Amino acid sequence: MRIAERSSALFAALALAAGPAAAQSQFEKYQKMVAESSPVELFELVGEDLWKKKQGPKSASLEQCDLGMGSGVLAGAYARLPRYFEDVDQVMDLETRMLHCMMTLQGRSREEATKRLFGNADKPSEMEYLSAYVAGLSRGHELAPGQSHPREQASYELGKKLYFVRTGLWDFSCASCHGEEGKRIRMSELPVLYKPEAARPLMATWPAYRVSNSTFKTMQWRLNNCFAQMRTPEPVFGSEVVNALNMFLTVTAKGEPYRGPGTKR
Amino acid sequence: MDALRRVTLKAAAAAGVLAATALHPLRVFAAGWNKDAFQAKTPADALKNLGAAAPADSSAIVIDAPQIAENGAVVPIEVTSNLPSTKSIAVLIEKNPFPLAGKFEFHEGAMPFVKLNVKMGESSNVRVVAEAGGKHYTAVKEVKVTIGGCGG
Amino acid sequence: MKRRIVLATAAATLAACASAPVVEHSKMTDAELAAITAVLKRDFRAKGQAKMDRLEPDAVQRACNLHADNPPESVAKSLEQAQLNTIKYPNGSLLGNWSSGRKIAESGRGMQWSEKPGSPGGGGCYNCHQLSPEQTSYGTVGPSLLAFGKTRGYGPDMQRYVYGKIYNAKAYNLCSQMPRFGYTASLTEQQMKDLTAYLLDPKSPVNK
Amino acid sequence: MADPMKMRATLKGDTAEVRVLMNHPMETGQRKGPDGKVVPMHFIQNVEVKLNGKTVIEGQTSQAVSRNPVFSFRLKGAKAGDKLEISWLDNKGDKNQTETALA
Repeated sequence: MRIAERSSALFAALALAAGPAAAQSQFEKYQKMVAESSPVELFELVGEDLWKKKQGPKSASLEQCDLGMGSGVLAGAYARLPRYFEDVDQVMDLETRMLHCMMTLQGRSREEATKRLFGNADKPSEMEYLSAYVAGLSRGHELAPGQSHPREQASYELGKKLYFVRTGLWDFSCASCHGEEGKRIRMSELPVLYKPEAARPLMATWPAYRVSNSTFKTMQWRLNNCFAQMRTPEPVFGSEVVNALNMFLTVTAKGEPYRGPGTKR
Repeated sequence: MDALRRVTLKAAAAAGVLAATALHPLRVFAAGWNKDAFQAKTPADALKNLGAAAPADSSAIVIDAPQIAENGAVVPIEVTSNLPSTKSIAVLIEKNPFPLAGKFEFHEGAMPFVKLNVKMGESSNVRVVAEAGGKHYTAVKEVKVTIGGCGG
Repeated sequence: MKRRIVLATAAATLAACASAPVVEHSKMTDAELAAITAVLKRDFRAKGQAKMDRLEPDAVQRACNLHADNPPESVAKSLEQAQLNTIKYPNGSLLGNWSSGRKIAESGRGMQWSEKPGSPGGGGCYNCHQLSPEQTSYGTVGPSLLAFGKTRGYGPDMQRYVYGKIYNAKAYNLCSQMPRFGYTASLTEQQMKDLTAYLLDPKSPVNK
Repeated sequence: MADPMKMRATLKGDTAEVRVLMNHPMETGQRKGPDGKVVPMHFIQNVEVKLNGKTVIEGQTSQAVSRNPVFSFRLKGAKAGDKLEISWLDNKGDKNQTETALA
């Protein structure tokens, strides 16, 4: 079916049938085909090996890592993050929690474990592989980040403010680009991420294999790279700011069945 | 990943064990690699080297590809030939520096179908050439490659 | 406005279990902005050329944040005048080379923590604007600038406006989403002249 | 760790839809690495699909195939329990293979 030939009635019918989450896009077919023939599973496979690999001074694997549903429970765990963890009195997203497990279970130093968080196509990072594996085990689970604890609510509120605050050398906020319906950067459509209909399909498919990098990218990377584009200094990995933005986006997307790791431009 | 095995011939070659193929029944890739066709710089040259210099247009070849690609690094292309007894399918990206992207031969038990991801340097026609009944047939589909993102 | 809030609240209450709360870009108090700034400063680190002073809100960022990008007329006017005063016009012609300008308009690089200080950056103009008909991959965050000079004129006043707008967009529209390329030294004088030519040289493809 | 490769085959009636994922850089020889030097060409040239030991598809590929290649093929007359093997060979002589039984 040619996009240009679609009647608006058909457009509307499709949009209704697929629910509000499926915004129509000229790249819809491209995105669908790319997702269908994605190498993303390769990253899940390596991630599984790394999850089970004994590492660090304690020569331990991450298999006993508690991602919020109990030690070693992975099914659906990603879909319930970020959430509050009593043992550290902190809201954590997947990557922040995995770093915590590397330090506690494996006895690794923060410095060593964060040395190379973001990889590249030639050498993806451990965190990227692990994120692919753990996120993949939440496929089919509805996004349900923690919202009951006051710290979780505070994290959401902070994220919401951060989304709109203009900062950095070029005066941008998240909303500078992701603030108005129907806008594009170059030919990329910009989802208005404080609205559920836009946040849902997006958060259901991150982390993701990113075609333009030819490798797997995590949610912390996504936010880190947005700040790079905003010309700010660099956000600290696992910091409250990054977790709060992740919390804000995930709460906005809540209820959407997770279907990642996805594949992106 | 238990079923996964990786055989590296490089090491064997470096050690001077050039008879590796004799020790190992590695002549599995009987088709070889059509160097002349793959190194051709124009679609016409590539077709000539494929022995398909003047293919006839055919609507029995179905190319499914996005009209617009958000990134040229990955452009998914799906090809089905409905020509009876299709022997092979070749995919050419006409504007790429080396147009021929792949050629697939189908033996008994395989359907004349292939889906692959290709790189496209710019907007281009995707040309498919199928061989059936000793003749060559062709179909074309245009894919527009765009620039996306902040480019920083 | 009141009605809208009531409706939004009702919707949020009804759908509380299933969907996310309704979010709006709202105004901020001084204390809230101070708290957010403190959190940013705590959670970010200077890296490469991206120093921590980039997180310090100046008068423009402050006004736009406090008023959700919609400051009262009086505030906007006086701050716009102050921004106008920051613009340094070069001596002589404001028109550089449109062909160099095209490359600058295409490039989205520059001023990031990963980039070498002083490495040539771009204006990223195509990220948000349509300019020349020959470039079909253009963004739509900003208005189309197609045939800019042809439709608006090529005269000295227009040249001054374009150069000034690139130098400091906030002088003309306080909470514009466009960066202040000259004010932040993100583009050089020559680069801004080249961009001005890209928009205002009759020979530029923008005006074809 | 060995480079991963994965095959997924689904049987619908007597047609098997086969998807194979390969880990490979597919270097074009035109890209510059972080050191500024051109990364040499490195790409898969041959892909072969075997059903119960018999070659059914022989593919020849160029550097234009995307990094981490994914191919889909269709086999007819296949049945549960059939053995499917896929292998590749690149221009440097590296090779890899994976196999699965149709289910």
